[in-house]
Amino acid sequence: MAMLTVKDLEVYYGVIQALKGISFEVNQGEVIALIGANGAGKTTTLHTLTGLLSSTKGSIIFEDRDITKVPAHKIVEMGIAHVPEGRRIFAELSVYENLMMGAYTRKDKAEIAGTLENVYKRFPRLEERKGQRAGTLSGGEQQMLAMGRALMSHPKLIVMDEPSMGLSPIFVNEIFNIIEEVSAGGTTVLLVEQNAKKALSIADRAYVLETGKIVLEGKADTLMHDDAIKKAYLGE
Amino acid sequence: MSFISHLINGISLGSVYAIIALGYTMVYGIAKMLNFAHGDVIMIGAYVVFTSMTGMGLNPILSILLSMVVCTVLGVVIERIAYKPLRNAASPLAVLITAIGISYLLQNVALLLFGAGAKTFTNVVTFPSISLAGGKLTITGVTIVTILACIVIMVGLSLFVGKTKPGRAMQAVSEDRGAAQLMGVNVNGTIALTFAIGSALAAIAGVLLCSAYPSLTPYTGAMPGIKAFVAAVFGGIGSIPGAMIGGILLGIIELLSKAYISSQVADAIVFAVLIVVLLIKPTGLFGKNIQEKV
Amino acid sequence: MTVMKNTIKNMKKSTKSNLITYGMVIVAYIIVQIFSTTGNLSSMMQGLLVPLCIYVIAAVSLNLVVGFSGELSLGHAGFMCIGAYVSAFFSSCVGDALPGPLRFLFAILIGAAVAGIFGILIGIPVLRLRGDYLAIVTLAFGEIIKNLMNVLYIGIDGSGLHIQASDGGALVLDAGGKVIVNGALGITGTPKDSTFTIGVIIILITLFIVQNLVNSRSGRAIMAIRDNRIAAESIGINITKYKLMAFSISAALAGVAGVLYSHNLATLTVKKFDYNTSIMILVFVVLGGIGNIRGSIIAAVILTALPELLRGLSDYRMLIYAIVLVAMMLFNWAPAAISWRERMKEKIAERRKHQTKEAA
Amino acid sequence: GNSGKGSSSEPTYKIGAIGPVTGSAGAYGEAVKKGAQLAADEINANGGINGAKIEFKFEDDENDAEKAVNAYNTLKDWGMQMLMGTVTSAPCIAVESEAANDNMFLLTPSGTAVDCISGSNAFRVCFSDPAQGTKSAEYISENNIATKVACIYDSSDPYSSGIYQNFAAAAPDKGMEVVAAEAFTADSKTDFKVQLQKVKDSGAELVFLPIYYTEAALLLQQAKDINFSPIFFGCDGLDGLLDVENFDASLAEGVMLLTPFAADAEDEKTQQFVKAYSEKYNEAAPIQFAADAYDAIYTIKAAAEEAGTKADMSNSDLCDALVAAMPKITVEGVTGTITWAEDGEPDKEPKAVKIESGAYVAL
Amino acid sequence: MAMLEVNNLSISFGGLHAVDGFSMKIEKGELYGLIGPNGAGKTTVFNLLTGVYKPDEGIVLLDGKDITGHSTMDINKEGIARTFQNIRLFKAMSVLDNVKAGLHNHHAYNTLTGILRLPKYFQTEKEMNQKAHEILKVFDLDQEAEVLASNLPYGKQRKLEIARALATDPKLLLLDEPAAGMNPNETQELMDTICFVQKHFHMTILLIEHDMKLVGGICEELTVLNFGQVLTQGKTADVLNDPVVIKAYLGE
Ligand SMILES: Nc1ncnc2c1ncn2[C@@H]1O[C@H](COP(=O)(O)OP(=O)(O)OP(=O)(O)O)[C@@H](O)[C@H]1O
Ligand SMILES: Nc1ncnc2c1ncn2[C@@H]1O[C@H](COP(=O)(O)OP(=O)(O)OP(=O)(O)O)[C@@H](O)[C@H]1O
Ligand SMILES: [Mg+2]
Ligand SMILES: [Mg+2]
Repeated sequence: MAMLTVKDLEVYYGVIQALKGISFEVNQGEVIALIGANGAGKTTTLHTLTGLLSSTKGSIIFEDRDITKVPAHKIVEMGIAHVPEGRRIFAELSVYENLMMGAYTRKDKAEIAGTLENVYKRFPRLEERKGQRAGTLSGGEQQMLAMGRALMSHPKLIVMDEPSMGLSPIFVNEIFNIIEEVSAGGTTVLLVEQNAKKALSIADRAYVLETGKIVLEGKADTLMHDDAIKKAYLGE
Repeated sequence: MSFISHLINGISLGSVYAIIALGYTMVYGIAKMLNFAHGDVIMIGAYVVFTSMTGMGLNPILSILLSMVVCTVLGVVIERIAYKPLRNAASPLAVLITAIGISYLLQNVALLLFGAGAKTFTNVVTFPSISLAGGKLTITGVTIVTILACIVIMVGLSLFVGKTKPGRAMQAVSEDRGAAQLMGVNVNGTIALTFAIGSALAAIAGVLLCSAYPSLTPYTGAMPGIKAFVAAVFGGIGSIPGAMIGGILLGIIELLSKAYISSQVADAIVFAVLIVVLLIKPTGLFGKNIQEKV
Repeated sequence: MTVMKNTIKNMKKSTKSNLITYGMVIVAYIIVQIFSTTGNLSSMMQGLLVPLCIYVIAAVSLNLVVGFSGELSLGHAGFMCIGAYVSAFFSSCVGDALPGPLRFLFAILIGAAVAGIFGILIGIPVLRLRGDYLAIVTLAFGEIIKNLMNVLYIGIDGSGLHIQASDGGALVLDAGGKVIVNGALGITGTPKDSTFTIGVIIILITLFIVQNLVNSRSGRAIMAIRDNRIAAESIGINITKYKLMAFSISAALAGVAGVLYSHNLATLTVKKFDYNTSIMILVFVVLGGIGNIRGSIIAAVILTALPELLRGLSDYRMLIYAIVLVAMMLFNWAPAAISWRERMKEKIAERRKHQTKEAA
Repeated sequence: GNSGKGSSSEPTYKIGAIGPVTGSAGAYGEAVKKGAQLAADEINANGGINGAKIEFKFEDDENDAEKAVNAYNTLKDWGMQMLMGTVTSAPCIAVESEAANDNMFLLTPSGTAVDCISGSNAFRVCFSDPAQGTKSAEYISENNIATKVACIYDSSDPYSSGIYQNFAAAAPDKGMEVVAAEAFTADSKTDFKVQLQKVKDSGAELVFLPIYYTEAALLLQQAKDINFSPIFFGCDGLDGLLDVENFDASLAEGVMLLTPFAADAEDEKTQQFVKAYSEKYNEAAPIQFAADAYDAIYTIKAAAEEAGTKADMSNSDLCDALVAAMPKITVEGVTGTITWAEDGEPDKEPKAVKIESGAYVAL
Repeated sequence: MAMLEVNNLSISFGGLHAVDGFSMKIEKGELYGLIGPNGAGKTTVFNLLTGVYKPDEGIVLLDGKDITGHSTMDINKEGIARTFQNIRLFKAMSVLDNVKAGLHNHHAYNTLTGILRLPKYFQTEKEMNQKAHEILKVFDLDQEAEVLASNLPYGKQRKLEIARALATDPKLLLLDEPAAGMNPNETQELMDTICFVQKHFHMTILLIEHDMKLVGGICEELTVLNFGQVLTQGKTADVLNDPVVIKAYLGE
């Protein structure tokens, strides 16, 4: 049984249908990439997964539990963390307070402190700026914070919406290293990326989304060499 | 000497504004809504105390506790029925208008239940007055209790919001509800809790308001509600110490302008001072002057 | 016929919507006139006509600030107050020296101008503030105006105007002089020049001004500032100028509503223009849909008439009114209600499609 | 206008009334409504007016001129033939102007502003602002109660500031010095400490309070708090003070008021009225407003009987008849023995009462 | 004379020197890139150039004219237009109206003309519509002219922002990470569009970008910023091969 099973998901914005029945699976320990053009429905998929949007049809099963109708905060408690599109950091809170919000569902203070140290090690800039109001961070710094904050919950599954957006090339590499590390640490990863090449290079499997439907799926290295994919998403 | 006496009177009036403003600012800061019905919850709270004391013969402490329970339930129910459905409305003004509707509703319910006539509230504060300067200056027991209550509530709320987990949840909710959910915060629960606390404070405010100014009608809460709103903004929206300082300053300015300028245009002076202060400090006395990062 | 259909089809959506609004007002006017001339209009409705016009104008003008400029103003009644007082003062002074219609025309212009000037004076400092801070300052201005008017005494006699603040007793007038503004007692005996027809004409003018403004270069600038101040600045839009423009035009129109008010009743007291009235007008705007002019009109009409229509409920009248208000707000604004309505609309449309298909 | 076509059976007199029963002046309209209803019921039980029953209908005006006119029009649609109202001054002026147009008989129980009865169709039961202000000044000086006086009044209220103005104008002529005049407004009518302090510092022996009892109840408490105990002197608005639920009557000890009505007056009429009112509405005692309204309905009865009207007359005919009859009648009311001048002003003896041990004592 | 000349520009927030002695020169018609690590101060430079922040020190000359410390509005009128790293559209307005708002100062008629619908109103509005459609076509947005800006997908919102900036008819166009959130194909398309704008409108363009394919592909010259200071400046190829830049910014 997969860790996460999404079946026939349909989502509407008012009368506009954004997802037209998509199904996919994520297995324990995998890194799954979700790629697709602008407006394909990637963000919508992730939002529905973590309960920020509700679906009109279909089901989401996480670790044998149906979470289709479970409210977002409960889903987080069950061990899914979300790095949202557009960062959504708490602008008025300090960097440190933002990170602590990430650990909201956790109780053990010592464990939290350990994770915090880990996050600071991965993102030294955040430690430097721990007292700064998060809203005044630069774009890339905010992206790091969003990532760090999600890691603070020590999730079983982490879903990321374009984590490399706005990062410098050197840091894009770094972020993918971090994702690999996170995965190696036992966390399952569902990754939405525009940088499809990078995403496929670290993913085990991938799904391709087009206008609300999954049009292709397969092993990441197979897809990486698929001509259609190369042409449409890798810019080759 | 008369200046000091006016000052003391100003503080006692201001402390009443302050205690209302604290509840106001609580809801205002977290749920990001102007709860225009807050003053009317205060009025309902005062009626509960009045009826349970004079009608049912309950003792003051029990009456106040009963009133807090009633107000808390009322606040949460109002939130659930009238405000929650509008939480994701296209404009934040929608819920403001609904709050006005609720305000009318509460006033008219009170009118039907208790009649339009004024009732004299029994002062439940038995704390003695303090005399200074050979009896020339008196600070009434109600004032002392109100100020103490203000300080306790202010410190309590600040600690609660700043240091506890539900408090942190409130801060997160106030900034970005969606992101707060992603942190595992129960947004509905947090907002309900905010209203519960705000309404319980309204009950206390109602008791102290009516102990200081013991006249109770269905409209008792309306004007203090507006004044408390002014005080909250004066002190800086959402700032808990700001609400208290704003309230007390408002009371002092009101009484000093009555005393030294003109009692006829005191209201105008109070508002003029408010405007001047906001023009100098556009986010209130304690408001964070936040520049948008571009 | 087909030509006309085509022109209508090719018209811009906004133009079409504007025409519908004018049409709605005119049709309502005609219907009322028919009822009125055939003697089928109750006294209550007859008496309500001018107030309806007043609140429609007030709501449409406030919508310019709240809906298009995006600022929350809680002091709109203050501008009505200025318009009402200035014009009533003018009409009382002039008395019968001018023929009625001319006097009223001047009263309207003076009311609009003075309220507009106050709009600018108040707007200059106030518009630097944002959001709720701005709201509170507009509320404060409304209250200041109210408070000052309460202690204003003006008399007129052979030797001219006598102005006295705070004590009417100190107003010493020659024999034959009269007190025009009498503190809290306000102004009494203003000529009743307001009529439904004039009210409707002013509504149409208001609509003309507001709708044309909104659909013009200046209107775009005003809305751009509302949507994103920093971006608006970055494309060279003068923030202060356009905010002030919206604010003062809105104030002037509110002033006209005030003129209609003061020339409709035999008495004018300042109590009417407190924050409750400002909030009431805001209620019209929000209930009708922020930025939706036609909605403002409909909401103003419904909410003004509703308490009168509910009189049969005697003691429960205002209670029911409050409940209806909350219910309407929920129905109009709750996202759940909105999507429910959309689904219903679609269902009905589908059914209709079916029927036409079957019929064919 | 509408005439009293009446129902299918026998014709009735349709008397409309207007006043605030919601909003912050609600208590006054409430009292008027009850007092008038009581009178109407009594009259009906005793055979009505000229053999026809009274139909009484009360409409709320929220103490707002515009709403009052709406209420007036609603009553017209109902078929009102005579208007008892309105309760408060500013709305009354607006309604009077409409009523004068329709030639509708108007009798206000409690509208004190001069302009409330500017038309020939309008009369009142209470004293006007000038009458109350001037009579108070006269009474104080004639009885040598004080020479240094101060006023505290509500500058946002037409009633209060109207009386104050007339009092302040009359006082110097009567040998009194107004040493302080302090105001409050509807927006800040809970805290009077500054005003009281200033009045205290001015050395006033008497404080004139042309305000309503609701505010007075608070004011007296605060005066006690600052140990200020001059003579407090009020007008008819102060009546009702002792009936505020749970009010500590000792605070009102020594308060004087010039009012035509006192609920514990000894005369039979008053006693009967108070008893009937208390029984009907389960309340301690009626206030001034209720008494004025009670008298108003009986006044209409008296005038109608004097003129020999019929219930099926049009409002205009009724108005003419009643207006002609008014100066001729004398009403022995609970607010005194009243006669009317042609201009609509009542003539009756103000009673000065003093509160002693929680009761009114006639002076 | 250079189109833009910046000398010794500095600003600090609290103790943080976000931009520290920054200087550069851009020639007319050039396509210039500003790159650097996250938090280096690139966006802050844009904010200083456009008057959002007032510099603590330094001078900005546009076409030889000193515009240091002028207001954002005036700077736009002088000829600098920009886009924002976090998109700032007029969300409740249509795509067309967004662009027409950009035309505000170049196709003017006064408010009264607008209210009274004088002939000049119709004439100017017609011109505006034509011009706006022309610009929208460049960005392939003319089909969506009546769509609300907020309903556009992310990538198109970015394009619309550029279109709006362009509508103000600037001498210098500042683009803050225009390709963020676009996939390689969309980025390629955007590159073509930017080049087209440069050629067709004879535009001088300064852009911030982290996508090296875009920077390497279209920028003629680069400045690299690090910790608020200039690390290197020069021809694109040279800069991108500079070991210092590789170490601080590019990696590998
Ligand atoms: N709030 C909304 N209201 C209406 N339509 C929306 C809304 N949000 C998204 N959409 C539409 O739903 C579709 C899917 O959008 P979504 O944001 O999921 O795409 P995406 O794949 O994440 O794209 P991107 O790469 O731009 O982030 C798009 O056509 C978009 O225009
Ligand atoms: N208003 C401010 N208050 C405090 N610090 C600020 C403010 N604005 C920017 N900073 C800081 O200045 C530095 C430069 O920020 P800037 O946004 O210019 O970076 P950037 O080069 O655009 O980075 P990115 O590529 O990540 O967008 C950052 O460290 C940021 O945290
Ligand atoms: Mg997305
Ligand atoms: Mg940046």
